[in-house]
Amino acid sequence: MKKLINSPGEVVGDALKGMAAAHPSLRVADRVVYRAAGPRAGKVGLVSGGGSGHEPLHAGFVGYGMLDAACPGEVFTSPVPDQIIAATQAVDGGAGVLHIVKNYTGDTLNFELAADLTEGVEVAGVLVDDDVAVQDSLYTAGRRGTGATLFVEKMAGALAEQGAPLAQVARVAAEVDGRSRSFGIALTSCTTPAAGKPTFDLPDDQVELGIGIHGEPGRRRAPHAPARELAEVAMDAVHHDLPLYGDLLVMVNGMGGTPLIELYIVFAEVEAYVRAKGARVARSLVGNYVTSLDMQGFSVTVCRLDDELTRLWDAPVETPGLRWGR
Amino acid sequence: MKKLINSPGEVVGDALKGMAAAHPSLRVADRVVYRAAGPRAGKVGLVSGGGSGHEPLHAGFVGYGMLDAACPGEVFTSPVPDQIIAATQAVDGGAGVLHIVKNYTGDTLNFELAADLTEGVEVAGVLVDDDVAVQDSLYTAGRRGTGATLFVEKMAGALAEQGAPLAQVARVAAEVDGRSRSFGIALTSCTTPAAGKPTFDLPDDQVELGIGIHGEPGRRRAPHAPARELAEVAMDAVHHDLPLYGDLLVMVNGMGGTPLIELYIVFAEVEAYVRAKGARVARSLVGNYVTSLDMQGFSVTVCRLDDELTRLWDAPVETPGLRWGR
Amino acid sequence: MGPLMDAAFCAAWLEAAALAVAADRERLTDLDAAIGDADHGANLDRGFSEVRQALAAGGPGQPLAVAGVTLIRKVGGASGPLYGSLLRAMGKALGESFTLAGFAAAFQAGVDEVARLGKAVEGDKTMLDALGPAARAVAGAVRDGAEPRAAFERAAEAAREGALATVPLVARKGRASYLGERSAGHEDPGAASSALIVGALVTADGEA
Amino acid sequence: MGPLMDAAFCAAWLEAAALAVAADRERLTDLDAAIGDADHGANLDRGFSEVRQALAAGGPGQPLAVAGVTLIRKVGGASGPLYGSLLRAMGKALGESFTLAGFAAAFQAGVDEVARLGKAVEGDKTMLDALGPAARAVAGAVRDGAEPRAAFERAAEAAREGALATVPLVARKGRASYLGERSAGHEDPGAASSALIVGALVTADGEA
Ligand SMILES: Nc1ncnc2c1ncn2[C@@H]1O[C@H](COP(=O)(O)OP(=O)(O)O)[C@@H](O)[C@H]1O
Ligand SMILES: Nc1ncnc2c1ncn2[C@@H]1O[C@H](COP(=O)(O)OP(=O)(O)O)[C@@H](O)[C@H]1O
Ligand SMILES: [Mg+2]
Ligand SMILES: [Mg+2]
Ligand SMILES: [Mg+2]
Ligand SMILES: [Mg+2]
Repeated sequence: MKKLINSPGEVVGDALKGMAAAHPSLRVADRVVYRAAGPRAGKVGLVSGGGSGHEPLHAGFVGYGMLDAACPGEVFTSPVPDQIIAATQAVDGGAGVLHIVKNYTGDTLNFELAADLTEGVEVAGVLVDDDVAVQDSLYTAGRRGTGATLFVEKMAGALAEQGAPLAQVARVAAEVDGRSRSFGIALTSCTTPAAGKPTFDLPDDQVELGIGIHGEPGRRRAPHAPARELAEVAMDAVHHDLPLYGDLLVMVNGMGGTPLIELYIVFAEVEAYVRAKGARVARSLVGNYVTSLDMQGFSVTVCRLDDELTRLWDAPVETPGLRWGR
Repeated sequence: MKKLINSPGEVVGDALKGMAAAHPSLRVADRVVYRAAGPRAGKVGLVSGGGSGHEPLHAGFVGYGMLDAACPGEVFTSPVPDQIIAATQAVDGGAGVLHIVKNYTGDTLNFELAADLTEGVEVAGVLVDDDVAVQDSLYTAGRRGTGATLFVEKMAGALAEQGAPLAQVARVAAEVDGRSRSFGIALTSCTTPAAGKPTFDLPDDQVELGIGIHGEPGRRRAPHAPARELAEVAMDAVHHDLPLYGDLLVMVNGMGGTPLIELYIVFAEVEAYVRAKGARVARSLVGNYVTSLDMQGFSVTVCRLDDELTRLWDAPVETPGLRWGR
Repeated sequence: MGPLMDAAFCAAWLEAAALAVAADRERLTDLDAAIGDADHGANLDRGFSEVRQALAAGGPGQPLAVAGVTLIRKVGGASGPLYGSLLRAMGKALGESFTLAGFAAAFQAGVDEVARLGKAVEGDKTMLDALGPAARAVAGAVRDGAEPRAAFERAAEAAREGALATVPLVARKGRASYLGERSAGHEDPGAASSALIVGALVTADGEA
Repeated sequence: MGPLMDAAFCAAWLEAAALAVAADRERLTDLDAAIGDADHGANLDRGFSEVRQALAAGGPGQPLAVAGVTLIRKVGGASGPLYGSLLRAMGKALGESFTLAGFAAAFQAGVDEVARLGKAVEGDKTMLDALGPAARAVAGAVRDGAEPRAAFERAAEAAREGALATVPLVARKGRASYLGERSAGHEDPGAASSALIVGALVTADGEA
């Protein structure tokens, strides 16, 4: 394993040190990343979190118009309740706090425990579960939360910034999730610092279809194919679940080890696919946003926009990972 | 080779299609990327370019406050004069055009040929040569241009946006280059689409010190080491050439395949190094900005700021790759 | 009614469990790599190291309750709150000293808590597939009037068998469920760690 | 004074050079991978394909001049303008028909243009290390009153030797110079492609 780290046990702590040093707009305390400016009275607070290794998610989305705090766990390990409790209490501006939780057993358990144990703060939660690679049924853990998390954090964050009450922020957050779907494809595995070797072996002529963001293998393997065909596999999966029409927000997201030039190539194919379906890419994002350490591959996330969501997406945001309008 | 491409020969064209589709603020024509808004009368035009494979450099830096046009060549191959001539003529707003050229034989030759052949436009040039891994002497090709290119494009772009005349924009561009130094370290080689295999083999316990941004091997190999030690090697090389004091702009840049979490770890070490020298990281940038396809590794670029340069750095910029203040 | 057991036994059990987890850390992570996210060994090893420190610090409280709270507070992931709740529920049910029957009831209460939190049942290919049979084995031993040693041996055996029995199953809970049919053919990492932790009862009993 | 040569010969030379470059495309890229950026074969192959198209399109102008402009306009990188300028300078110096002496002078003029543009001298471990000796070999053959065939064979030999002689050199120009001492021990890719292109003179003469 070759990584730019000091030691596997220090990865998260060292990275947070770097984040704090790089971004005066952030404050890091006890493994929680806050806006340095602190909570704003009357504004709903937004707290998210999850395992580390998905950077810039979540800590990179702390700032004006998005999160108030992020709770990073160890690599691929959800945070512990103490972090979430501290964050929730610290960001409450009197209007309550929304927990944005990706649907994984570990994340839901730890956020639920924290919500139960947080005193004196009104807490609502939204569960992000956009990954169509996973079957959703009563008898499974349900769909994973992946790329749509960024959409939820952005749009709910914009609404909170505008002074909306907790119930409304939570409703819109759930609506964004409900209108969003994702599908991911890996060219390589990632290597966790703790394991020191790739989570799975993938022959040089194969790809994993339907991967998550933790190096979990996908639903099946397939021969490697041109970008056009891989984009089609991903978009077919999305379209099958959420028929594409109207105005869409589309993210082509790198898994951490894929260079931007390749993501643009995928985006060109995705955009052509959307057009062929008679829909329109009204807003887009291309880059490494919801990553899986050094994995090579991409995911595509689509959200069906309406006027309100478009306005929330366009609203100013000022975070290390996403910034416009200020 | 596993890449998200359609075929090696189509990489640059397909990626440009994706860029155009993703960014309505850009217009792509005949392998030149322009601001969709076109030239502004009386403003100095900024044209840069070079081989592809360094995304977001250069095309991702076209927009308000930075470049007016970028000329992407084939992967790791400088653009041809036709592109540069077309770009130069198109972006001239009557105040002349600055060519920002990284110091490589291919880039300088093609930009010089283009400047000679461009009629009716006043053209000035700045050569970026910040890489301290390369010895600068009369008897070599001179230092490579790497990370400082972004600094030059940003600060010269801000000055041009403010209406400064060509000579002054060129002077500040050269000054930014003169105050900037870089050093890069690779953990892995990159793989060019045309070659289809890694440019060099690097054993699992070795790193390349002093690499460039084209998969050129570095000056020497060394055993892989903790991030702290690698950061020190890079910073020693910079400090040896440009003693660190005062306010610095520091970029910790990923080579394309390195995830953000690792770059933050490196940044923490770099910041500590700077502080230990009695200098200060006044502004910073952490991310994949001047890349080398899928290479894993990092480079660090330092620029000694003064008040004017700080103001130019802070000035609003609105490009796909760098955005703040609007 | 078996003979009386005490808090020191609980501490010895946790110690033995910590050693067993540390020794098999890599195997557990490898199992998790196959159908999860390659952190189970690291998670539990980190958690049980914290448990040892917490117990060494020697605060008040039933060791299992201390361990449970520590795992909940320090591990994260799915296994942190689940194992933490298992042990916390057991610690709550047990006092300074208790009988084997009391232990059996506490164990079952802990397992029920895991099932409740995880919304899982046996057969879902989780730690429950080792913990459930183990708890029933202790209860059975109590009914048979067995000594703790024999009860723990039966529990360890049941947990090991339960863990191995997860191999052909298709996971319905946890990360492994994302793999669908591909999760079959692999042992569940949480079931494997449960077998280690239950097995540590035997080691602890030998030492006590 | 040798016999008269013509534009058709130049076209045949370019055709032979294109075939030689295409055949050795991978070797040239591998040489460039060792001390450069792994694109020399791709660059030249792309360039000479464009040259063949441009010549097939059959516009006016000396084939070498057409080829030179095409390489300058289509290749990019260091080798595009350098080879392009070599051929353009030769094309400018040559008319519809010319003698071997004329060819030798034109060749030298082209090589001088490469040296001027590249600010390089022989010994810098560049294409000049093959082109320079080759141009002198043709001139020497003219002085000796040799036939074109013999002249080209001597040039090809000189270029091959010049290319091989770059192996021990430390590069002072181009990307390979960034490697410092580490550039020694590798053949310069541009010198290797120059040997191919000069060698194509012999093939072309055989066909003409
Ligand atoms: N809903 C659940 N109910 C019971 N056990 C579960 C559940 N989800 C996961 N587990 C157990 O947790 C184990 C994984 O633990 P670990 O790898 O530490 O956490 P994570 O899955 O968050 O990475 C699984 O092997 C399984 O035994
Ligand atoms: N300054 C120079 N003068 C002469 N030849 C040069 C010079 N710089 C580079 N070359 C030649 O160009 C070759 C590299 O060409 P190529 O790989 O196509 O371009 P690039 O170096 O831009 O990738 C080198 O092997 C060398 O022979
Ligand atoms: Mg985990
Ligand atoms: Mg090149
Ligand atoms: Mg796990
Ligand atoms: Mg090259």
